[in-house]
Formats: sequence, C-alpha cells, structure tokens
Amino acid sequence: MDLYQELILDHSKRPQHAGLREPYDAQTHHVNTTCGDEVTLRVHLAGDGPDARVEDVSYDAVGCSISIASASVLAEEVIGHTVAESLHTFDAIRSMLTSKGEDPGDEEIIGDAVAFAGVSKYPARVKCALLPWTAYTDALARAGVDIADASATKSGV
Amino acid sequence: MDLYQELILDHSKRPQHAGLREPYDAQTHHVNTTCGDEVTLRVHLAGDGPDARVEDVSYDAVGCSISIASASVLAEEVIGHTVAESLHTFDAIRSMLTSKGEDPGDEEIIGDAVAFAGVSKYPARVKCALLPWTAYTDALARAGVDIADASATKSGV
Amino acid sequence: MPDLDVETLRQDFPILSRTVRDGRPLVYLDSGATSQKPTQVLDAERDFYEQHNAAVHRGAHQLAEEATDAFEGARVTVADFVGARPDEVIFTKSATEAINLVAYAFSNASAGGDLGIPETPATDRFRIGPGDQIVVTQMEHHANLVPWQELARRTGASLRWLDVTDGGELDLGNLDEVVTERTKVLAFAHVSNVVGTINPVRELADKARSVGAITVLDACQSVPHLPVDFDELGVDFMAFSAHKMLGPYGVGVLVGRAELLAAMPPFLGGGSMIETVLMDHSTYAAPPQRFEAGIPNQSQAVGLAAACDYLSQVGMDAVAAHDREITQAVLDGLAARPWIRVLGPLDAEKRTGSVAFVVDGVHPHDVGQVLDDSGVAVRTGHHCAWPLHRALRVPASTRASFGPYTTADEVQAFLDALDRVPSIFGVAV
Amino acid sequence: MPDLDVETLRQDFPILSRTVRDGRPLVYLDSGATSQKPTQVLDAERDFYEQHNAAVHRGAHQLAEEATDAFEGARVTVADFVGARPDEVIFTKSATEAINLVAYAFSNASAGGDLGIPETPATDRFRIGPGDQIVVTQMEHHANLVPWQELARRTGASLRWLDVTDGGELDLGNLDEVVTERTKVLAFAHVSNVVGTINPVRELADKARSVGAITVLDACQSVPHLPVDFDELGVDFMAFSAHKMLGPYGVGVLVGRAELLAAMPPFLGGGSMIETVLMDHSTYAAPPQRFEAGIPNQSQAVGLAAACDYLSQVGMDAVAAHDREITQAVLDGLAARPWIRVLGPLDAEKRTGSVAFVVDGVHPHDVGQVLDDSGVAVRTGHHCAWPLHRALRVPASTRASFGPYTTADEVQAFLDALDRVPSIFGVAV
Ligand SMILES: Cc1ncc(COP(=O)(O)O)c(C=O)c1O
Ligand SMILES: Cc1ncc(COP(=O)(O)O)c(C=O)c1O
Repeated sequence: MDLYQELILDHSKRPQHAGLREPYDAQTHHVNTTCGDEVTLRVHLAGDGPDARVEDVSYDAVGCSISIASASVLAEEVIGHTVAESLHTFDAIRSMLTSKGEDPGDEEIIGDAVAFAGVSKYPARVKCALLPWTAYTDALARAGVDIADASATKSGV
Repeated sequence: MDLYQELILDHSKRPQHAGLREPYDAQTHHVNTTCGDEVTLRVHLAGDGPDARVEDVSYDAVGCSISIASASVLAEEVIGHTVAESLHTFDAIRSMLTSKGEDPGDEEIIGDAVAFAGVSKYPARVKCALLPWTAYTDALARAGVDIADASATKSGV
Repeated sequence: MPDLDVETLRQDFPILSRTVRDGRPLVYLDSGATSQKPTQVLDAERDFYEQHNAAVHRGAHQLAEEATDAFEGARVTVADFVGARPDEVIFTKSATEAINLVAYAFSNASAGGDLGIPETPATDRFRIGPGDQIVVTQMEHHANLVPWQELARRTGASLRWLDVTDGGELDLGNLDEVVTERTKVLAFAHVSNVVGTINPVRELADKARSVGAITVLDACQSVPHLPVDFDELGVDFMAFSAHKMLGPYGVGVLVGRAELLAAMPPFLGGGSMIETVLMDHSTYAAPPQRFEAGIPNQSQAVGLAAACDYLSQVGMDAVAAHDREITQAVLDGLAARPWIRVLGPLDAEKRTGSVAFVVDGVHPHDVGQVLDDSGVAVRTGHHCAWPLHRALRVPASTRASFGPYTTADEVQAFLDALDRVPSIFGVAV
Repeated sequence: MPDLDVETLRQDFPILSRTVRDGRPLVYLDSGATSQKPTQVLDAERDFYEQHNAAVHRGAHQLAEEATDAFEGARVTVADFVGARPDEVIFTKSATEAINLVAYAFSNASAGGDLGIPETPATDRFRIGPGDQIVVTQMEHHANLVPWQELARRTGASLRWLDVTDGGELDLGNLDEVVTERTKVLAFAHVSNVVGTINPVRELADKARSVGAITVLDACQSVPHLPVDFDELGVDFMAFSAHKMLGPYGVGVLVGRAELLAAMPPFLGGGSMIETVLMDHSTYAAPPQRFEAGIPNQSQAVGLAAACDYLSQVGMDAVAAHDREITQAVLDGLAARPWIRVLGPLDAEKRTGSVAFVVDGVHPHDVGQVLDDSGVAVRTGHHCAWPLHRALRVPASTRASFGPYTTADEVQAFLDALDRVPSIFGVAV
C-alpha cells in the first residue's frame, strides 16, 4: 500500500520531538471528530513577527499513524526555522495533500513530508495529516502571530 | 357530475333546520382542517339512554356544499327519532361513504342521504360529508349518551 | 435571455402525460403545493443509491468518500444557486424544519447553562424573553407563523404582526410602530403562497437591521420562480423546500449568515454535530455540521442539487418570464369572468407563482371538485394560510399555481373547466 | 422457517456488484452505518414520483388522493411491521429526529402557557424540572444521549446513567439506585451499534414503569436485524431509521403509545399539524398529524414501506438467523487471531448486527485503511458512541456490520484482508 510509506510508519512508531515541554508561548488542542484523533501542541517562539524563530514544538498526539507521523514530521520541519518559513512549508504540504494525487510534493521544501503524497488520494485521511498543522497554526495565532501577514511575507520572498 | 346530485345542491342551498336554537343539552364545534369546513351543532334530547328522543338538532354550518347538505340531511333524518335509531342511520351512512363506491346506500334506512353515494369515490370529500355526523355523535356523548351502548342496542334489534 | 421551450421541457416530466378521472389529460396546476420532478432529478438520486451509497462523513472507505463528495458537492451547488456560501447552507428536512430550527435557536439560547459552543456577542441576539417582541405578518404560511407563536409561548416574548391590505399586499403603514427596538426577530414571506404577492424584502430587512432584529425570510415560493440571491436580499436567514422547486421530498434548506450560525446553539442533538461527547455534557461542531445531526438526507440533497442544475440550465430569468406570462394569461382569463373574484394584486408584475380566487356563492372545495372532474388539479381551502384568508374576509379559496412546465393550453383548459361551475351551482354569469 | 437465499437476494442490490480501489470487488461491511437498498425500494419511490406525485392531505384532486393513499398506506405497512397501530406511527426524518421529538415534548410541556391541545393527566408526565432525573446508559449512540443532555440543560433536570461492564453489557447491578421515583424518562438502546449487545428491554421497561418513568427505546439496530414487536417490548416510545433497514434516507419513525402521543405538545410547527390558526395562537391536530408538520417525506415513507414489505417477504426470522450465522463466523475468525481483541459479548446469541474490535498497537483508522485497500468497507472511529469507547478503555475501534446480503465469502475476504495488518504495521502474530 503506497499510503503507508516506510517513512510514515517510522515516524508513527518513533515520533520525533514527542511529549509536552516547557517553556511554551501557546498551547492548542485539536480533535478530528471523524476518527477521534487528538493532538495537544505547544509552540515556543523567539522574537516577533514573521521572522520569529520556532524554538520548540512539543506535542502529545493520540490517533492513527498518519496523524502521529504528521506531528512528528511537523516538529522536524519547523523547529529551528522562522515562522514565515514554517508557514511556507505548511502551504506546500497542504497543497500536496489536497491535490487528489496531482502534486507529488517537493522534497526540497517539505522534507520527509513527501511521504504523505499518497494520503492525498484518501480524503478522509487528509484530515488526519492536516490535524497537527492546524493545531500548529492555531497555536501560532494564539502566540500572537498574524498568520496572514506571516505567510504573505515568506511567499513574497 | 354524479357527485352533485340535485338533492345535494338543494339541501346545500336551502339547508333544513339550520340555525342555532334553544333549548339544547350539548353543543359541539367541529372543523375539517383540509378545507376549513366548520359546523357548530346542538342536540336537545328527551329522556335517557338509547331510547331518548332527539327533540331537536340545530346547527350553524359554514363550508362546502357537501358538508352543508350533509348537516341538513342529518337534521331531517334524526329529529324525532330515538338516539339508537339515529346512530343506526349514521352507521349505514358511514358504511356507504367509506365504501369507495361499493355500497349505494339503502334509501329505506338513510333517506335523502342516498344522494351522497357518489361522495364515496372522493376520499377528500368523505370527510366533508362525515363532519356534521361526528359533531352530532360528539354532542350526544357530551349530553351523556353512551354511544357504544346506544348503537349496540339498535343493531341488536 | 433564452426563451423557455415548454414542450421540450415537459418531456422530462413523465407524469405530465398521464390521465386522470376517466382518461382526461392531467392539467397540473398545484405546483405551489409541490412541483413535479424531472427525470434528471430522479436519475441523480437513483444513481447515488446504485453507485455511491454509503453514510457520509463517517466511513474510511471508498464508497463513503464518494458519498461525501456527492453530498458536499450538492451543498456547493445549492449555495451557488441562491448566492450563498457553502458553509451558510444547512440541509433540513423541509422549509418547515428550517424555520423551526431558527425559532428553537432562540429558546435554546435563552435556557440556562453551557451552550457547548464558543459563544459570541451575536449569541445574545438569540436571547429572548418577556418584553421582547417577535414580528410576523398576516400573510404567512402556517410554517412561518406557528413556530413563532410557540417561541413566544416558550419564552414569554410577545407576538406582533404586520397587517395585509384588502388588495393582498403587506400594509407597511405602521411598520415603525410594529417593528421597534424591542423586536428581536422579523419573519416574513418573500412571496405569498396564496395571493402570490412579491414582498419588499429590502425595505423590511433594512428596517429590521436598523432596530437590531434578526430577519427570517420564507423563500419557499420565490426560489422556484425567481432568481434569488441571498446576499443581495440582505436578510439573515432564508428557508426553502426542494420539493417545490423540482427537487425531491425530504429536503429543505436553511441559509444563514455565517456569523449568526456560528453564534447559535444546536437544534437536534445526535451524531455528526458534536465535537466531544462526555456522559454529562458535550460540545458541538461548527456550522453547518452543528445543525445536521444524524445521517443526513444525502440522496435527497443530491436530488436537490440536480434540481438546481436543471433550473440553472433552463435559466431562472427564463423561468420567471414564463411564470409572468402564465400568470398574466390566468389573470386575463379570470378578469373576463365577472363571477370570479381574484385575491391579491391584479397586476402580474407584483406577483408570481399562483393565483387564488373565489366564486361568490360557491365554496372553493366545490369549485375545485368541478375542475378535478375535468382533469384540472388545483388546491382548495386555506392553503395553510388561514389568517390571510380571514384578513381577506373569505373562508377559503381556490388556487391555481404554476411551474416551468405549465402551458398556455393548460391555462385554457382550466378556464374552460371553470366555465362549468356557474351552471352546476346556479351562479349568475 | 425458510432459509435466506443470499445469492438470489443480492441480485436486488446492484451496488453490491461494483468494484472499488482498482477493480477489487466491493465487500460492504458497513450496514450498521447505512444499509444498501434493493431495487424494489428504489422502484417504489420512483413509481410514486412518476405516477402519483402530489402533496398529501391537501389537494382535492385525483393525484392528491392517490398520493395520500400511498402515504397513509405506508403508515399501515410500517405499523404492521413493528407491531404498532397506524396512529402510533409518526414519520420523522430520522431516528435522531424521533428521539429529539420526544425530548422536546418534555421541555415544551414544561414551558408555560396554553399547549394548544386537550391536556390529559399524562401531559403531566412530560413536565420536568430541577430535582427530576433523566436516565440513559453509557452504551448509547450520541443520538440517544445528546438530546437528553440538552433536555437536562434546558429544564434543570439532572442526567444519570447506567454503566457498561468490561464485557460490553449493561451493568444492572445498581439499577435500583439509578432509576428511582425521581426518574421521568429512561432512554436506552435495544441493540448497541458498536458491540452489538442485545439489551434486556423488558426488564428495563418494567423497572421504569414501576417508578412511573417513560421509556424511550432506540431500536435503530434491532429493527433491521430482529423481529421487533412494539407491544410486546412494553416500552412507551421506539425510534428507528429507514436507511438502516434497506429503506431510503430522509425518513425515520417514532412509535409512541397512543395515550402518550395524545398528551404531548407539538414539536415542529407548520402546515398540516394544526386544528385552528389565529394570529395570536393556534390549536393542534390529533396524533400522528400533530407531529408531522409540513409536506411530509412522502416518497420516502413509501420507500420505507417497500423495505418493510421486502423484509417481511424474506422473513425477519430468516434475517435474524442469517445475521447470527454471519456474526458467529466473524467471531470465530477473529478468535483465531489472538492479536485481535473483540469488544462486547463473545457469545453470538447475545448480539446482533455488528462486531467491533481493536488491534493493539494499530489505530483502527489504519486497520480500516488496509481493509479498504482490499475492497472491504468497514467503519472506524467511535461510531457516534464515544462514551462507550471510554467505558471500554479504547480510543476507537474498527467495526464490521452486516445486512441480509452479507455472505460467508465476504466474511472470509474480510478476515484475509485483516491478515495484511500485522505485517504492514509490525504487529507480532
Ligand atoms: C443505535 C443508533 N441510534 C441512533 C442512530 C441514529 O440514526 P440516524 O442517524 O439515522 O438518525 C444510529 C445510526 O447512526 C444508531 O446506530
Ligand atoms: C410560503 C410557504 N412557506 C412554507 C411552506 C412549507 O414548506 P414545507 O411543507 O415543504 O416545509 C410552504 C409550502 O407548503 C409555503 O408555500
């Protein structure tokens, strides 16, 4: 099954950066009502605005392999980057996930997340893969980031 | 149109015993919600039980030709008879009306009501024809008649 | 604007070729009660059942994905058809349920306790009690009157209404006295289902907005006959039923402004409308799911979307023009018969969809019976608008109502059948 | 008892011959969410639309008479099918609406003012407030839980519940403490939609009666699988959905004891449920019309009646026996796979309709995905019974559920597909 790439199974069995850590600026809890996936996610930022650096993303994810692997990949791809960069990555992942198999994803931009390309053929699973990302952007917003502004900044580069 | 027998049109244009009169023992108000027919009906009895005599039936009927004619025929067929006899007449009329054209009605028993035989082919109109009769039996009940008992008496004759 | 080709269109409606009452061709003039449905709509439902049937939103299998796509696709089609956003479209079982849903939002918001939703300032607009006022009109279908009477009873708010003129139009002379700062909701019909009057929606919506009242538009008789754009109308809620617009039974629509829907507590509780469920309490999903408890009327939603597509293809401008022509022909025919009295505006521009009338001295039920005997199907009675009939001082009426498939020949057949009435009932002509 | 001939029966369900996921034959094991519909049901609906379509109860023309006959005939068929009287059968849009209707009867009876109906002593049984108790169980589908939570919120009554044992049965050990003189209503499922447990209806109904509480039975998962007789069960209300019993979407049924229905105020207000309508208040028709506001889901009611006829022809005893065989085969197959843990009773006699299970270490959604990839359609998640999953200490489960068309071969295909799970996810077998 091309859905369950080794990379996804590895991330789901050994999620990177898992657990909830201090310090953090904002925490969110998101639920996928369709299958009961839940993720609690914290972000810790240094600095302000689009150029703020994501010092840490920590999380507690309960759910299917796709949602857990997605949280793990998210943490990997985001920690150490600027907020604007991370939103750019999210845009690229989201466009891949919602492409119904058309967009294979660019490994240069989204790293391990290319393994999720197969998910885009299964609409019910797209929600699972997106769950940590919406928890993340929500957490950024709660931490005071102007999401629209921040993604515009990076896209404009 | 076999529905609109001369007899029905005559009764509807010149309803017999129409108007509300004193004295009376009970009054009812029935409505046919399908077409808005309304009848207010009073009964005045002499005596008790199945053998009580119907001294008067007076009514105020607003509605279609079928319901008004039915009230008029009811008054004609019922006034001066015993309660038990009137219920027997009602039974015969009802069975004709609900026969979907099978039962032409027996003029010996139901008098002018035979003119309503054609109504039985039009379910929506059966309600119109029955309206005064249900108002009548309801009024009897309110006047203290045990309907089940009274109709059994006559049927047993 | 392309003309409507009635004869071609009628081929999509097999029932219109049947006969009634001993072989007479059916002349169906009861579309105001329910329209007939074209093959395209029936096929869309059947195709859903035979090819894609599964419970939407719930399964992680291919059929469930296909069913969900079809159902959510239907929402987009319906939203486009009436100028709304998909997340402003809620599938109900009928217009009746849609209006009740809004009425219950008021009493449910007014009960105590945690509503299980993120409350917003707009939530307060749904809180109602003694001293508050609910405004309706004398022209309403019972579906847009009884729910408000019951809301008043449940909450202690009082009910007021706008009157109807002898000509069958809304009397706006005392609008400012009736709609006041105490008005919480103003509910009214876009088009009367009896007299066909097209009401001045904008004027009423503007008045309501100026006093902070929520507007609820009963669009049952406008959406099938006129191009309708939710955004342009400026109302807060709008309800209509699929079965009156060539669609199936069992599905209606509530359109609501997104920020109001978000502020409203749920109506029916059950599956798919929840966020989290614990034994002692639950929290609820965002709209539209919040208001669609249980397995929805999915095949019916797909059928309604097919009806919207059908109407779009014919063109709502063409439908409206055709309706005006038919209305004009009926009004002309009735005017030529002085023993008939038409209810409502005599000007075809002011109305759409139906013409109700009385024959003095003959009960409408009897008029309808004679028409039926000639194969002409109309409706008689109070048409679920009893107070309107009282206002017009008639106990009931006979109503001929139209669809895009109504022909000029049918109008003639109707008028010919009417001409049998005077002789049967001895009316002077 | 005639055996059920599955292969012949399957020919009535065209969708069962389709393929999914790159040409794999469909194995539909999601009938607990919604069943497939036989051609006979689809034809009945279509025939109604193409031959007899008109608004019921309203017109005085031939089509309206035919439609009314079909609709009221459907009521008789459905009543017969579940051992009720026609005037005890109310057509709703779904089981969800049916249960909410009863819940709203309580709060509507408890609000002030004139109910618009002849009140009876039974009306008082619907009056509820602080100090009164509503009892449910941990096993309920959200449709039989959320409406009661909301009723509690609206009225200030409190909610209590019966627990579920680790074996997935109702824990009746403290029945006498939970159901007391303060209990106004006891709502519970006949059959669990997750673990398939058949609950002791009589015992619970007797207990409720002894304290004067009204019983509401969620029969969604029993009516499609077992012979059900309303009178014999001894409950006051019973709700089920057509789409789970081979019928169409958009129609459910509330069965209620006549004297309780008569005592209940209306739920939805609108056309056809009224007696008299004045501007400031209305009075309401007798049941069942009182609870069927608006143009009803008439074609769907006709479709449901066709489904009842279909099931009667197959024979509900044969359906039940077939279901038991399938359930047994599934339980046996799962028992042979120690890496699978079945939820609920392990004894096939105690259950019907569905088997839910977990694979420790693999999320149900992933199990379902592997099955889907093999063409096997199951449901994964909490199946709208989140509290039950919490009680059984699993976050979610995978559920295979059956219909009269389910074959032994399909059970084998399901088990074979399951065997792919351990290797993909590295589970020890
Ligand atoms: C036990 C049970 N109760 C209630 C329901 C709700 O049925 P519906 O969604 O058709 O209203 C279901 C099905 O989802 C069910 O399985
Ligand atoms: C103006 C109007 N409002 C509301 C309704 C109610 O629609 P439904 O019965 O489909 O809910 C109707 C139709 O009967 C109507 O004509």
